[in-house]
Amino acid sequence: MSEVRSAALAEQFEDLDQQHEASSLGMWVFLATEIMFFGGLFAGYSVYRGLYFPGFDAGSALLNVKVGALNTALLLCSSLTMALGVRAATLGKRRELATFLVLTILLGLTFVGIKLGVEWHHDYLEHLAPGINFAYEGPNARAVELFFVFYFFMTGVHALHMVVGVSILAVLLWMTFRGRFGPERYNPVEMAGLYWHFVDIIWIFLYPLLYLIGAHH
Amino acid sequence: MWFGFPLRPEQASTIAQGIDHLYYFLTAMDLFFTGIIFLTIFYFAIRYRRRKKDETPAQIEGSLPLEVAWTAIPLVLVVVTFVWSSSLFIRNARPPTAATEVFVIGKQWMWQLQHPEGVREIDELHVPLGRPIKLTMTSEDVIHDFFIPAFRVKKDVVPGQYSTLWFQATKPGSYHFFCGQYCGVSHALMRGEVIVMQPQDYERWLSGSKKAGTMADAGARLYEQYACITCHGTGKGPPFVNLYGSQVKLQDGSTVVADDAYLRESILVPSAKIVAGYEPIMPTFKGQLSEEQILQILAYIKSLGAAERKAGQE
Amino acid sequence: MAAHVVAKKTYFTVFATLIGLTALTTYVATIDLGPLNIVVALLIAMCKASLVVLFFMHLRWSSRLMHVVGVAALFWLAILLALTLSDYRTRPWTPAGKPWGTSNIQFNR
Amino acid sequence: MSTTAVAPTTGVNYLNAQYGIRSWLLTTDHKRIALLYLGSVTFFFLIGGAAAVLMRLHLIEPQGALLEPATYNKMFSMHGIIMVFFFLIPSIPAVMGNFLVPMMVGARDLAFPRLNLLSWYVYIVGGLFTLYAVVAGGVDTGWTFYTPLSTTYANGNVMAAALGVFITGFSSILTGLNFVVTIHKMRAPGLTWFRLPLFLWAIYATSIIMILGTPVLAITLLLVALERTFHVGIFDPALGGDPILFQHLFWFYSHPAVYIMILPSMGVVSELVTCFSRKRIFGYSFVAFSSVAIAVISFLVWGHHMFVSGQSVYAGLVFSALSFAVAIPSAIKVFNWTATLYKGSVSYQAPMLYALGFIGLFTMGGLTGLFLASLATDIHLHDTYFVIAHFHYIMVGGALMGYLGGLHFWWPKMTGRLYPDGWARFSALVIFIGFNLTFFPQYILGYLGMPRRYAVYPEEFQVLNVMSSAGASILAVGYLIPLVYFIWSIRYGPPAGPNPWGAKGLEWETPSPPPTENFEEVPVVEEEAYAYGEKEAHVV
Ligand code: HEA
Ligand code: HEA
Ligand code: HEC
Ligand code: CUA
Ligand SMILES: [Cu+2]
Repeated sequence: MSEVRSAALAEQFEDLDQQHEASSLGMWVFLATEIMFFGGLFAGYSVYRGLYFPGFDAGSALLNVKVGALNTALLLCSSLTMALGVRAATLGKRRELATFLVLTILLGLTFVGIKLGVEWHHDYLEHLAPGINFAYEGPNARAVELFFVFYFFMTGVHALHMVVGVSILAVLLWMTFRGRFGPERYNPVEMAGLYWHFVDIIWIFLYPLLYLIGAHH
Repeated sequence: MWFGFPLRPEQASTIAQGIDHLYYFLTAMDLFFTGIIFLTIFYFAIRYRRRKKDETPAQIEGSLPLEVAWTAIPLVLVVVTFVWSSSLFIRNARPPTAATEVFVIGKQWMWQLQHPEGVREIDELHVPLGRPIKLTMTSEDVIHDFFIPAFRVKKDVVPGQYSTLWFQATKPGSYHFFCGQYCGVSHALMRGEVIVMQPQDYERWLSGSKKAGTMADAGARLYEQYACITCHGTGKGPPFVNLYGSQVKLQDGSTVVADDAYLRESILVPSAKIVAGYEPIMPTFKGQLSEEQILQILAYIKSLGAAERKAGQE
Repeated sequence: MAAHVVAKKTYFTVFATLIGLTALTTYVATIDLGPLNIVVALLIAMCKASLVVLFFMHLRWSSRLMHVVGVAALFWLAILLALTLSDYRTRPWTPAGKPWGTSNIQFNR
Repeated sequence: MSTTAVAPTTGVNYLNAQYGIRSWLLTTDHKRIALLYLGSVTFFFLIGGAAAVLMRLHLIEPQGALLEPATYNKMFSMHGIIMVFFFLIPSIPAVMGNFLVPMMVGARDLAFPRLNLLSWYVYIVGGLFTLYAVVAGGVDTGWTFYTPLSTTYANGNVMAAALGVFITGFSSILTGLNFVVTIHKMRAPGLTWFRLPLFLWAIYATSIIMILGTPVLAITLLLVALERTFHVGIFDPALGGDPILFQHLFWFYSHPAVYIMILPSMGVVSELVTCFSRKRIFGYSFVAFSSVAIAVISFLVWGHHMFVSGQSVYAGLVFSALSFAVAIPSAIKVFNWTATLYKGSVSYQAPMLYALGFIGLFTMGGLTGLFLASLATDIHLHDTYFVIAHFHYIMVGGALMGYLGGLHFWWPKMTGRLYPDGWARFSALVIFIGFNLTFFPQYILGYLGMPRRYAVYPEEFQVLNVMSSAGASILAVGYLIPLVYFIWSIRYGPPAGPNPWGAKGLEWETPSPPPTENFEEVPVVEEEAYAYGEKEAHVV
């Protein structure tokens, strides 16, 4: 039923099988390191959110929840297309795989476009970029600034991961056209899928933590 | 002392001896286990040295009773150590309420100390024998650390917050204090002397020193100079009497304890927490008052009486 | 090497649930529940993340080892958050220093 | 001295399979990568050691004999950074781990050979950044990069050094990832978990720390860089941040990192003690599980570096209790090693001397860790020379001894040559004596109250400082002797044969130096590790 066999059995199988297991284990372990990487940011965020809640509340209220929700939806869509792409790859449906890869890339790019082009740009114009042009009048200005430090850094690192993901998918697309994948060979697609979903999960947490604190205003 | 060679610093505070006893216990434990390990290794290594080139000894898998024993014994020992050291630590952590407060400001690379009576010192601290002294410390730049080996006390001096340290000297004399936390180029020069004097000598020293009036007086002068009085003396702002350490009701319904940090914040960022029943009209004094002046105002506010429970000691 | 093939329908169902949960969390955030807001938001986020991990990332059909890796990562993250926050949360109980501007830290949200 | 007939090393092996600089720089052979690492960590050790020598010379006089205070500060900062991140953390994992993990599991290579080469390059790039920081004027933050000193006030090359450490972190992550996957997925048939050599258990535990700890250091250093570049207040209270948060994040990695340094050494010692007493290790599963226990508990104790920082008293109590807990598995190991000698057939070749030195010095260093884990005594001892002595006893007396022991043990396997055993034993003795002379006085200095990171100090501390400096010069000689005879042995050493020590373990079943593919056929394992005394280890 499952593609994974017990460790003792694996050695008796083809090279490819052992390799598949090794690379998915490698990928999961890599994702574990990514969790800890973002984990440092989440720890900092939680501490300051606790210390300076009113400022974080006020800062969050300055974000546009609608855009955030739209982006969440886009990213979830891209996760769906990615999952369908992996499925197509497993079944050896090359045309379908290519289609889904293209869709995923487009959705990912739209996300990054909205994030950087619309939101960041807007925040910049509103003088909300700490260290560059931050200017905020009102109580708790320091805490609001701190909120925006975390906002920009967390979404920035996330966007960077998106860009890396899109680049990987682009390579995969090219490889698909070159006929590199088939029902026997879809390992890279699967691994890229894991990565892509992981980046999605990070956003699933960023969205409420950054956008929704101040949504009740 | 060991052949005239010091093995521990002077015991010059009430807590020093307790710490030293724990230290002796730990040393004994250390020597005991090190001794056992070294001796056993030597004994085995000689007794079971290889005699023939290709001999093969009988194999031993291990022994559960032994494993349990050498897990349990250290476990018991560390539990004892933990309880002992933690109770000492907790006892030493809280300054006695009667302690005389001395304010300390660390900056790259000097210590500025100020007695409540107004005497200021640089890199030198005169204290009376047998009276608890509490240092309220902050830093103007990086993290420093106030360390008096002879008293066995040490505490980081962190910018952005007040930290406290207390001691009660038991022996007259002059003892080093050091900056314990690396703080930049002249970290090693950021040291000075604590001079413990008989109380009467101390009083003489105090009255003989130049001083700008007590800290509270200085604070009172600032209170007028910066026009705090125009609001806080008129009812536009809350009065300061018995404010320190009291529970303050805020506009948003919560309460805070009026401790050092809260008062400091109220002066520098008045908008952060608004007292219930008042308008948020107080201007900020950020950039106008130095750390030292803030401490003086704090001393003034404290001199106007404090609530029963001291700040931060719920 | 036969991989597990999941029916498309499953993916679509999961996707619909995810979108639904996003709408839910956005809506709930507009109601002022006080300290509960963050709890609800994180619970919903965890549900969403679990769905993605279990279905999109096929953890449901993966070996125990992968489960262990996933759980370990979360466990370590929990260590980091819990012990760090334990310091900040207990500081007001003690005379230990607390950062200015945060007197009487209120970790209720 | 060997149980196996000395076979001349003829035929093709991994060293002579290909020639030319490119064949080394582009190799994906784990054994060659191990040698690349060996060269690079030795280089960094010498640099870090040179800084140590300068420091010790300087401290002969209370007013400082040699350097400006600012220069002295740069010395210990660079000494700490280089020794920790560029020498000790990669030392055993990247040199011996790389060489041995595939051989010990009976595989041809690690799971991801190209990733392995990449991690060496990443390490080198990180190293170059750090060297740049050194050459361009040095860093002066201490290896701990405490804020706001590092973000706002220090004017050395903080960015370059932090970036160097950041980059090297990824090398560590990749190495750990490779080991975990290899140990899980590439074991030879029959090699079950409880037949693994203890070195692999130790490496596995180390990899857990590398994988889950290092990313937090990476993000922390990024935050420091961000604050330094944009002057936003993440850690600087003047800008609204909290400097103690930095310490939490830093020590979340850097405490476990000290076990990255000691666990592999413990693994090496398990191999040495068994081989040179020809006995199965006493209490195999206890030693194995204590490695994992140390790795896990190590993540729960970081606050013991912050007892006087302004951390809450309650958190301090928790961290203190957990720090005591981490001592228990270490104790279990020490006792089991000692018990392994019991009724053994103990011989004192050089590697064994290093191993025994490790056990003794680690015990002394570890037990002084308990002084520091006790809240009450740590208040006095924190940031004094007592701490310096504590960790040098463990890192130099322990970890470095283990590293040298391992190097002496597997050198014949790596190069196919023997070094002069007499010299090796002599240098072990010199190191042991020099070491104790250098660092024992520092315990006393620390209790007397001499703070660390002091370029000048009160006169009453001079005698002990001079003793320490004298010891350091003996120590330096002790380290230079092996350097000489190792290099000598590459050309002139007698051939070693596949198994000069009569040791058990898959790596001893192939010729020395091993062929590129390690084993001609996939070995099948049919017995437990360290099956001394029973039939010969059976390899099909
Ligand atoms: C390889 C490195 C290494 C290792 C393994 C350890 C191991 C331990 N360390 Fe150490 N430590 C450092 C490297 C290391 N340390 C460094 C570099 C610093 C300073 C960093 C800086 O500030 O620059 C430091 C600082 C440090 C501090 C902070 C001091 C301060 O700054 O105030 C503390 C406090 O708890 C501590 C404790 C311990 C403990 C309890 C262990 C334990 O794991 C030790 C366990 C071992 C034993 C206990 C010995 C064997 C046991 C027996 C023989 C049986 C008997 C046992 C019992 C009775 C329990 N260490
Ligand atoms: C792996 C870690 C490691 C190792 C191996 C060492 C090795 C040594 N260290 Fe350590 N040390 C640290 C890690 C390490 N150290 C750390 C983390 C700190 C804290 C830094 C900080 O505070 O930020 C520290 C701090 C530190 C101090 C305290 C400085 C201070 O606080 O003021 C001292 C002082 O004596 C010292 C001494 C030594 C000595 C004498 C050695 C000896 O064992 C070194 C022996 C080696 C040699 C002698 C090299 C021999 C080679 C040559 C001499 C040839 C020269 C080569 C060329 C010219 C190319 N070290
Ligand atoms: C313009 C009027 C005004 C001036 C001038 C002023 N204050 Fe205030 N202050 C207030 C008001 C109103 C409040 C209560 C509302 C609030 O918390 O902001 C207050 C609150 C405070 C509090 C908190 C008191 C409490 O009961 O919790 C402190 C402390 C304080 N002020 C100190 C000072 C000091 C010191 C100065 C002068 C250096 C000063 N104030 C000058 C109006 C003023
Ligand atoms: Cu101030 Cu060190
Ligand atoms: Cu530690």
